[in-house]
Amino acid sequence: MKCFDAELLDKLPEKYRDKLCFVGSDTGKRHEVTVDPEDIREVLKTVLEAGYQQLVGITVIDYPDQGVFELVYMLTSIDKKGALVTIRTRILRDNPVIETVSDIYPLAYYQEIEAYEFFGIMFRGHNGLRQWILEDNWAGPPPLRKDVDTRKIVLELYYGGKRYERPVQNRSLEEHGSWGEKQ
Amino acid sequence: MSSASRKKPGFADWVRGSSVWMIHYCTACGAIELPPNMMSPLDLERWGVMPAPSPRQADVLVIMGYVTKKTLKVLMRLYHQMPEPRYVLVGCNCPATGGLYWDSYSTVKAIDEFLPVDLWVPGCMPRAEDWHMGFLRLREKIKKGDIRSPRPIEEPGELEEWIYREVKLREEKMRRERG
Amino acid sequence: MNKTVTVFLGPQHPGAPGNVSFKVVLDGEQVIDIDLIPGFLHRGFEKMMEYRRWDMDLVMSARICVEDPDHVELTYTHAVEQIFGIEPPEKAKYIRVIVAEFSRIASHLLWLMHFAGPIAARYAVGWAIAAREEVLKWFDYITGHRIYHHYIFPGGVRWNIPSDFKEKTLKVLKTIEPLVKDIEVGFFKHPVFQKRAMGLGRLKPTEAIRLGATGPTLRGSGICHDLRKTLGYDAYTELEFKIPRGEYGDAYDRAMIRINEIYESMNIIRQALEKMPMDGPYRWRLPMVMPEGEGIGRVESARGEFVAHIINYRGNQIGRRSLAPYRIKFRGPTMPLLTTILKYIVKNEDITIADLPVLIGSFDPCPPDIDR
Amino acid sequence: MVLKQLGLALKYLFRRPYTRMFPIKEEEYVTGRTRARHILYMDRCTGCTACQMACPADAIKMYYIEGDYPKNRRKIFPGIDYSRCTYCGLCVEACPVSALVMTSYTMQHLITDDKKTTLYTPEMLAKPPRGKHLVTLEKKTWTPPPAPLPKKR
Repeated sequence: MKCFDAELLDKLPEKYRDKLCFVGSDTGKRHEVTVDPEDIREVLKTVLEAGYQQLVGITVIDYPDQGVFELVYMLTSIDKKGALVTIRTRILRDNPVIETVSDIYPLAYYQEIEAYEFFGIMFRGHNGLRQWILEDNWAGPPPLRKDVDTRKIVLELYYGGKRYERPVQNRSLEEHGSWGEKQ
Repeated sequence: MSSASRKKPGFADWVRGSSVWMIHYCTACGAIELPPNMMSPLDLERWGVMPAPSPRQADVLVIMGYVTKKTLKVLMRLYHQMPEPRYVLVGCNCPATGGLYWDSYSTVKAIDEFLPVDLWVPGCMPRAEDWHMGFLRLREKIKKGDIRSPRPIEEPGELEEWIYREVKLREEKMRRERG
Repeated sequence: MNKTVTVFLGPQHPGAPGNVSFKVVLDGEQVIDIDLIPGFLHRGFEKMMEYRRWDMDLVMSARICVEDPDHVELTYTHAVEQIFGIEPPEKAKYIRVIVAEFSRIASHLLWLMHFAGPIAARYAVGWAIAAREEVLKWFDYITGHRIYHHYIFPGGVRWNIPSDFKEKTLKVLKTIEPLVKDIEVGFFKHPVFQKRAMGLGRLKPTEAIRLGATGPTLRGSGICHDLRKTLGYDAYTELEFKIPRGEYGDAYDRAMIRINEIYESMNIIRQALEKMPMDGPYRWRLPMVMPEGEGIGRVESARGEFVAHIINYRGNQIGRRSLAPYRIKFRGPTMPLLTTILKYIVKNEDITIADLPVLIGSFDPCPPDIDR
Repeated sequence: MVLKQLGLALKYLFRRPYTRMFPIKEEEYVTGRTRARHILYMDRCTGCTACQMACPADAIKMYYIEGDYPKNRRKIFPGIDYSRCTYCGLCVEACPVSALVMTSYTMQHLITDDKKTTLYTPEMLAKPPRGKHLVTLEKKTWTPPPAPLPKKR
């Protein structure tokens, strides 16, 4: 445990001090702590004070068998030579609501929009939740949820259910000649 | 190939084939092999092919790689802004059959449902020389007057609306299937 | 006189960096606000990868950033190797460094097209593409394809290097070095270009860190941060290299960093060639079934920090093959560049509409890694 | 001043052009490792569908073919849809009997106005391409065989 970050340990709320651990190998070495979803803003503020100024990303993992979404906030510090901290939290799948952190980390604004459109997670206090990347591209439930089987939908919609065939074309030039018929 | 589109090549066809301007729109990943073609390594300008910044000056719409539904709407709009005669050259595998992204929920699987395609350049991605040959083949075809389909002469916007309707229909079908 | 106009830059625009659109709010000639409109390149990678085996996912991962595919493969590879719990052979580490650095050179050379193109310096673009062509030919010789190499593979590199690897590589470096020098003298030292780029789009170091800048953009603001040095993955710990650093954080600094990084990359490649063991294994064979676990691969790509977060969990998977990873998340370096940083600069600096393509080009954005 | 740049311009004025005069004077640049069209050795194929399982694009479809193939009891052979293939080489890597190899014969012959012609059946794959080509990728490319998995630290 020689890589243990004393500053981070000091600043963390007392509740989570003994939960902080050092895991991973190679480029994925990191401090990790699992927190309750209500405390996420408080914890992230202390992590920011401890010198982890950049948000790398928010990974959302869907566990339908346990009925939860797991959110992994990855934070990195430039001063501490790119050290990584991951804050994990779990929210219920039926009621996926969590506080926004976009005022603490500016990049979180866009990462949270992504989490909203791909997983349907609501962020309380976020003013721009909308379809951003998926606009015009997909209509339906959030596609990265595990119970949305997009491959099956696509196979039935475009390939007639046959996996190794070419897509079924409703309209093609030779068969209908519809491009020239109107002349 | 419908026989109606075959006609005797004339002087106009020869002229059109000698200077094919493509529209400067990097649709997707296939666009990365266009710089070697446009710049010094292969130099397509010796065949009269060059990028035009606006659709009003372009003759050929080059589709480089996968087309998402959002891009398709842009492509249709561009196609209708191009003056007659206009041609469509499609590179890469993804617009032809879905390619590597065959199970993607956001890409269009067969672009010839929406646009009349004159030439396919298969490959993922096509090598720079393949793109070069593609343009040369298109040039030959234009010179022979041997283009694939009669051009649509409907009101601009009519087809666009049709596409929008079609995409919307599919999306609704998706939504219905998910319940 | 407070009449504002909203215009769209892109997706079909010679100044747009690829297939991406910006909603620009103008007051006269002044840009007062900018919003990114992504989604033109969205393919749903993260979902598609959940259906495929891990070695097929490597083939897919290269498509996330076309301009710099090897670093994405490297990121993915690091994450997978952490899950398997292995280290690549010694020789493979050096080959990975060489391939990744060539990828960085190719990417930086292509960047001139985004940057010199809007300034209409076609000669610089021509030289850069010619130099890049030599690198692509080298890639074709070593890996078998010009753009998508699939050469860096979990467990090492995919196949062995040819016997004349050293001579061939040195020859390529010898060919492109004078070309890069000419670009530096002819374009970067050109007074017209300097007048255009100096002082454009300044970014203070504190703001750069806060807004999430990585890579050349962060280094341009004067902060010495490079994951190659700090994390020391692969063989980078054995190699000596400098980290080029800017002073003012303007477009000119960001540009000069890239040209200096090309020189540094050549230096790294020459060193790696000397220290590389020429025999020994180049790849460990990995089993088809990935164990449960979690891996985070972080790599300094040509644009900044590229992160792949892979979780493999074999719980109650609904309608999925168990050979596929459970969840993959990629985070590209372009996301902060085109959202938070661009917005900050536009709001705090004097940017006219004519300067906007140059400013966007100076970040070297790669839109597909926002959309994925 | 700009004198240096002017000197550079003069230097390039007297240079030979960099352009490769493709396709008239020069041929396509291919190397001994270029991954392009496959060749299928039908006498070696066992019909194990390993290539189909390994394809990320699902470009490989198995066809039933009548004939005398003692090694292939089910008589199924892979056919490749070249409008879907990504030339990654995973199928060649997966093939246990080296029945599928890749050559450097690039895809210019596939440029077409009818995309049905790019669908290759096993018989079409079995015929070696007519032009100049090298076999670039086969099972031998991975020799010496990769070592077994080491235990971590």
